[in-house]
Amino acid sequence: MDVIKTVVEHYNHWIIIFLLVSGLYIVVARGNMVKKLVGLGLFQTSVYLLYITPGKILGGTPPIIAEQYSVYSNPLPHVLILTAIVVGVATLATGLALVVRINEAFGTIEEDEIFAGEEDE
Amino acid sequence: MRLDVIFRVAAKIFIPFILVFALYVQFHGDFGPGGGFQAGVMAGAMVIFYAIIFGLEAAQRIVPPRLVELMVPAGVAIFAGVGVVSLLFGGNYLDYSPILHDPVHAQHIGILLVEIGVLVTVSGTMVAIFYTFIGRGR
Amino acid sequence: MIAANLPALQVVLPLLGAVVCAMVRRGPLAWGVALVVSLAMPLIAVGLLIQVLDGSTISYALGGWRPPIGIEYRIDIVNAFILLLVSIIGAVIMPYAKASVEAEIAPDRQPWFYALFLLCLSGLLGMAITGDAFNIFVFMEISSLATYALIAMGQDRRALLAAYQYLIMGTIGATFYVIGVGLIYTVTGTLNLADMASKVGEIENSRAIIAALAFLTVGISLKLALFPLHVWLPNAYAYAPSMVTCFLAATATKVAVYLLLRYVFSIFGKVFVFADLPLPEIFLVLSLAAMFGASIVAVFQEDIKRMLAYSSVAQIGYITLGIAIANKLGLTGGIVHLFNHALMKGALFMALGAVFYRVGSVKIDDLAGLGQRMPITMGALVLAGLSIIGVPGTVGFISKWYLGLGALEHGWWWLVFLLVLSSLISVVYIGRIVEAVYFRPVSSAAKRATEPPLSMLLPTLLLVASTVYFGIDTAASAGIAGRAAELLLAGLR
Amino acid sequence: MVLLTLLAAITIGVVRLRNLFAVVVLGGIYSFLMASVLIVLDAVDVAMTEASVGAGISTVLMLGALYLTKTEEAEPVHKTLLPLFVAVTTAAVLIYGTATLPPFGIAETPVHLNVAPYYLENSIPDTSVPNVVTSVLSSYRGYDTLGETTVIFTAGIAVLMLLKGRRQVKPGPKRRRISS
Repeated sequence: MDVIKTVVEHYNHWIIIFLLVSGLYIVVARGNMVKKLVGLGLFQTSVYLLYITPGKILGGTPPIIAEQYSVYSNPLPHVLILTAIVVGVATLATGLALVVRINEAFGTIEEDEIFAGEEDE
Repeated sequence: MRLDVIFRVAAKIFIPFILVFALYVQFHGDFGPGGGFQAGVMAGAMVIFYAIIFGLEAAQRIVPPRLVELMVPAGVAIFAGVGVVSLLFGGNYLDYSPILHDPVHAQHIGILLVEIGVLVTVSGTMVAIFYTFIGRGR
Repeated sequence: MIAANLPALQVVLPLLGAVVCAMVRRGPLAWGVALVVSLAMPLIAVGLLIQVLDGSTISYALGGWRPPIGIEYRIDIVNAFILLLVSIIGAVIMPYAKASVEAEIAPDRQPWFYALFLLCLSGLLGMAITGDAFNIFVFMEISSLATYALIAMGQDRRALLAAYQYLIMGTIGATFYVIGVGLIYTVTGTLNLADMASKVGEIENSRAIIAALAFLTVGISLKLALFPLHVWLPNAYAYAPSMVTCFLAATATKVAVYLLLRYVFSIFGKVFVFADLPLPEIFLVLSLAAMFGASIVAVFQEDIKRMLAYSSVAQIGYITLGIAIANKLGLTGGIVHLFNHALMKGALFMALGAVFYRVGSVKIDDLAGLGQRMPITMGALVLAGLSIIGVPGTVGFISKWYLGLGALEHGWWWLVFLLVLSSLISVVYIGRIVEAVYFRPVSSAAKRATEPPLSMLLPTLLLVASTVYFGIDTAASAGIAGRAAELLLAGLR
Repeated sequence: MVLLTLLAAITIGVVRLRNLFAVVVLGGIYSFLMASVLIVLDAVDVAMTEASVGAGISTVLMLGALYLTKTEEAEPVHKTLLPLFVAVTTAAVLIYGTATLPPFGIAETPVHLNVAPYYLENSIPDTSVPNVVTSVLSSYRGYDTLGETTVIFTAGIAVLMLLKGRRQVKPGPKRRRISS
């Protein structure tokens, strides 16, 4: 029974790891540049959960101070992840701008086609 | 075309509300969830929404690209400028306390000021990026 | 007031400079702003270095909140040295940049280009100066995003691909870094590096710490282009605009190395790195692989920028070798090589930038006979090249000397032998350049080439002169590096 | 828990689908789900941001980019060995590292004991701001937020520098249509 207990207690970690690894897999395995950026997004969002879940206290409330509550979840991870989300969207915007330029310059956004084209140049 | 009319009317009704909500999120961020970043995204989304429905030219008449491009650095200038002001008042960088006599009040003012900086940069950047992407396609 | 706030100004000044650059619409004006800011940087860095030379630490609380509540700038001799290095390179490159940028970047893009350059500088300085793990990430992203865009401004369309590739790998690296920090934060509850260092030792939950160490090491290694993770570097260096290549080659990887040093020595210390894990052995193997693998690839390159980029990967191997040796002499060698390699690679890429400015190409065949057309630039190129080989009297020799001494202290005589052997490979590729430049007839591309304008020539010569100067008078560079090494090793408990 | 499982289901969809348009839409749904999860986890500010950024701005940007490029992904022809190796190693290290972490929702973990109580106790006395996320964001760690704003600024300038103006033919090697 201990095994089941451990598995359930760490359910959040299992999902995080799954999301993170699939994101990473898309980034490394796929040749389409837009898809890679989507994967990168998945990869980054799963990290948000990695930060936020340990900050949650069961029975706690959002960290906005009010008289009727006494247990609050930890605000620091929230702040960090706000920053991380912003960094994520900034990276996405820059990446997409590059993809658009690549599409104009090479006529494709598939890495394989570009490398195939480069080789016989 | 009729669908278009519905969109236009709906947009005319909704856009003021989006703006009000964005301002609420901005200035109520110290009490409820929200703050400069979220409000900036909403304000930016409002312009994008307008551009999608009424066309890029119409949007650019109201919010010209030059203004947007100026807003991108201006917000950082406000934020970093607040830090420089605290240096001038003899505090450490970004220490709001010495700006006013009452440090707690000064903190509150400082937070509001830097949130405005965030709002300006974020909304400006969102719209600027949108304009450049769309402008590229034609 | 200014003296007390130097740490903040070091980072905020370039940031404000970038804001001004983005607001002015004229390239030359933006260049002027960037020039003033980058010339001020070394002054601030010297001011900081003087304060910490006696081994003390400056702690500057941003926002006035005492650490670990707020974010802290924490400067000791190690990062003061890095700050000085980065800001000197920035200051030397800026006068050089004007001619080069005018030739390579469209006029309407120039203000933005300088703004991004200053942001990159600010990000690198911010990474080096801060004492807060998450703040490092934020500034890492500022510098990286700026770098991606700067690389993409290269004239060849493959610059875009290089930038995209770097964006993907750099973001994976940064995210790995964040995962590592997150794991440490979960078990220690703090983000302040000094606080972390004191708590890490008491944690029983060492598995999370070991995983964190793994993520941090891989993440930072992606940024510093440690051997198997270096694939983004050659393309990025080869296709970026000349001044961007100079700046990146001399600074970006160096700051990443600093982060690695900080985490490996000051945070994780002996308990994890040197007792529980085979990390030094891994570094040893990878460093050697870099020194030989990348050097051999460099020999077969036709594009000299690419050749030198592979050489950079190899030289990073020497720096990480210092970490693997991990005694005072070896680490001194690693740190001093960080400094020396920045000088010589900066000089080499600047000379190449001048060639590109006049010839429009850096293919080895197009350089044929340039020794007659651009004698001063080529002389600079060759002198800096001698440094890469490690000829006595140049800085390259000093680093290898210390690394060798460090290896001998362990009794690793075979490592000394390998050091000499890898230097011989660099003789081959530098030799190829020398052969083309001096012993071949003038190529058609080089026929009408002349010396570059003084604004490009003088900074190049300054850096070349420094590679010779610090090769003879080692008191300043190796002295400071030695003390930095002592300080880092003191972190090992 | 149900939400987390849904997230996983969407991820599988993203990995398998080849129509980029559908992938982008799924990405939007993913972000909304993520926002719901974040609300459950008490991170209301983060949830709001994730909903507006992930489902809003990112989707608009993605669609904008697809409009400028194309919407079908080619058949993958990669070797799958390296990606699998990377993914499996990462997963293994993470499982190794997280398995001994404290279970979900407990209050007596280091995360809640170090600096967090200070923020919760002193936000109102120090800054008179009841939303602790705001006070940490703008004051205690205001410098991070300056950095964050600078990141946005950097991205804005980067996009402007890369894309501003109509498309133009790049100088350099001869442009050649690469057949697919």
